[in-house]
Amino acid sequence: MNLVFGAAAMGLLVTMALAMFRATVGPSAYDRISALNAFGTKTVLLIAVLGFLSGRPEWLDLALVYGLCNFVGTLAVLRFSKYGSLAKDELASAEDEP
Amino acid sequence: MSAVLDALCVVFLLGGTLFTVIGGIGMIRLPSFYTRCHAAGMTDSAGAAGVLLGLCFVAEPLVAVKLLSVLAFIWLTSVASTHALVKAAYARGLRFYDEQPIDLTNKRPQPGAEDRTHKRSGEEE
Amino acid sequence: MNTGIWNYWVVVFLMMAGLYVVMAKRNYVKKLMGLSIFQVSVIMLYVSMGKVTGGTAPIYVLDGGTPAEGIVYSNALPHVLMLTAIVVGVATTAVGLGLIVRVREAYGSVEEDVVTEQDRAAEAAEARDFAEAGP
Amino acid sequence: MELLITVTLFAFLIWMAVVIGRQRDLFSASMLTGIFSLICAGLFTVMDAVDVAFTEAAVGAGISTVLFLATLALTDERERRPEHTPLAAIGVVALTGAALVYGTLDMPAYGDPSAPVHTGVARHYMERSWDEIGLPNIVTGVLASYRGFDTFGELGVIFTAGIGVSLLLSAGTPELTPGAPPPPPKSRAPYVREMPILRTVSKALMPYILLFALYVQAHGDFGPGGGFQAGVIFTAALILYGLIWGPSAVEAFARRRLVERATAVGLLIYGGVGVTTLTLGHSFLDYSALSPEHPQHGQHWGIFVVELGVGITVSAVMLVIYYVFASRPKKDVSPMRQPLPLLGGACVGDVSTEDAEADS
Repeated sequence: MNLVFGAAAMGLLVTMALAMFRATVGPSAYDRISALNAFGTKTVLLIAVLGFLSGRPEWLDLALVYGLCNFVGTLAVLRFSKYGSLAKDELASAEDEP
Repeated sequence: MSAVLDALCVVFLLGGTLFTVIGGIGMIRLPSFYTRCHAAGMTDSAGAAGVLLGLCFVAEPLVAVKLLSVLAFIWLTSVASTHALVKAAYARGLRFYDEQPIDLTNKRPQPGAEDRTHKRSGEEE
Repeated sequence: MNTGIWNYWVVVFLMMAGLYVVMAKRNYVKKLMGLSIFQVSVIMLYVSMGKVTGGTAPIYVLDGGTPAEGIVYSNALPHVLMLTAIVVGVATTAVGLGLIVRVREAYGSVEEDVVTEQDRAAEAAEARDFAEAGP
Repeated sequence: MELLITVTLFAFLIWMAVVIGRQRDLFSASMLTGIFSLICAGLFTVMDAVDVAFTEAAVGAGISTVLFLATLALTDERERRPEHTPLAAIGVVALTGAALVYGTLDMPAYGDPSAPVHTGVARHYMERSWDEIGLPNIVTGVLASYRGFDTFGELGVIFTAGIGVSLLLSAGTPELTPGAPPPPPKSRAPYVREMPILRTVSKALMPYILLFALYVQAHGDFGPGGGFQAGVIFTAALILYGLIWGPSAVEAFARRRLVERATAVGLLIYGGVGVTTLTLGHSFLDYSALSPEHPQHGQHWGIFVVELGVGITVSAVMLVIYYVFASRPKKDVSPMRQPLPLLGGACVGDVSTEDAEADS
């Protein structure tokens, strides 16, 4: 069984390397964001598999945190790329919408 | 029973891993940002499902619940952020083809292809 | 030749990469990025020293309310030190970034060259004023 | 197998460090820093440091990226091309590196169980922790009890850093009188309207993330987690909210003055436990004093309260840092401003026209 987990981990590592290649070469900023997002997902999966590989799978909380923070990071990047600032306040404009 | 579960685990796990690797290759080889996003995002969901469900078959009940919640989380956030990403790129007028694609195959787009590419978000609507 | 010490070499490489960025790059934000690479290298040094071959994470495997026998755990002490260091690191990085924002507001740039140039010019002007207003 | 994974991840780490060093577009570089810390967190997991991985995941991928991006929003996004090759720096780095490598030659091998680091006080912690403290998570025991004084100092540093950032960036911004309406936004940014999916998903996830933070806070005795991690996760959730609805929406939930006071409250709780044990006739932060008949129970109570203090301070400091960065207006004085710094050559549309369309 460990062999299967190891093979899965290796496959995920290969995918991570591919995503890193995409993040390295770009060319557009959006490509990098997409690579960051994909990389985060792969890390979550890798952590889950690693838990089983080391025989102590009870710490999947870790994987959840990765997913969450990856989401926050991706959103921050997106937000920044669209408006050039984290500070713009949409509350007012959202409220006056019918 | 345990053997059946193990076999299911192997099938799902390796299938999911295969999906992610294919997605990774797609992220490298596909010609434009939107297609690459498709590769990254869609196989992401399938790959994550395969790996995490596969692990569920050999996990204790509590761990399986955690695995499923991780899966639900990924399915919500990854899909949402890919959607937002593509939308943001489209709003910024990112072309459907890069001006200089990463050329691994020596197959450049045909000279006339430039005209068919999407130029601005407003024109097609 | 001891080949088991590759982890230290990786750490040294990372540390030097961080040091190079801090020294050679002129952009303050980039310098801080180099500093965080440097910080990661130190954290890696500690954590990799705490690893024991065949060990598992330092959380007791409980067997009916008591720790199970015969399980090797990795060293918890480096983990404790580095855990706090990471959070302290991000807090101090925030101080650095705050300083950078203020520098940008005062000088209009975050490039070391521009800032130094303006400082020199200001100093020269001050010296000139002092000489003119002198005795 | 684990060794192979470790080595691969280390190789990734080196790759990313080099790429970050070479990347001149700071926006991309900060994204690469996100990947860098994700790799780090993976490495920590393989090297059995689950608690460290927890912290790194929450701090590196979430908070740190947001901070760098916030700074870039207030400064410039591109680094200038250096005028000459920094030969002096290369020389210094090469010399120092060579000296350090020479210094590692008689270090113990990776994973050596008889290395000096595993002797002395560390061995005491590993062997006696169950009898003396009785918590499954050794890291929490060492963090809050054995080295409680240490952690108290670290918390003080975090508190001080929070004050420092607050002082640096609060000055010069117009003071908002309580109750006054927020200043109207300059342009009607269509973000929320345009992205109902994002909005809905984040809204649906928020309560679960906050609940998860509380779980991490309370469950730190038994699994990876504790005050530091929980505080950061809690703030990450609030920052997520702020990214969608703007910082003032978060301030409506957690008032800025309240948060600023909370930074001190956590530290005071921590110190208060220490003073309590002092008045009970034991050493500072010796939790056994809380329950003389059952020293272990005293340890559990003390650790719980102390971790609570840690969580409050860390969370509040991170939130204060986010507030001051996000609410600082950008001063446009840069001569180096570039109209479209983000999208290499691949972008045809111009963001300013997009904004103009949205405004009209």
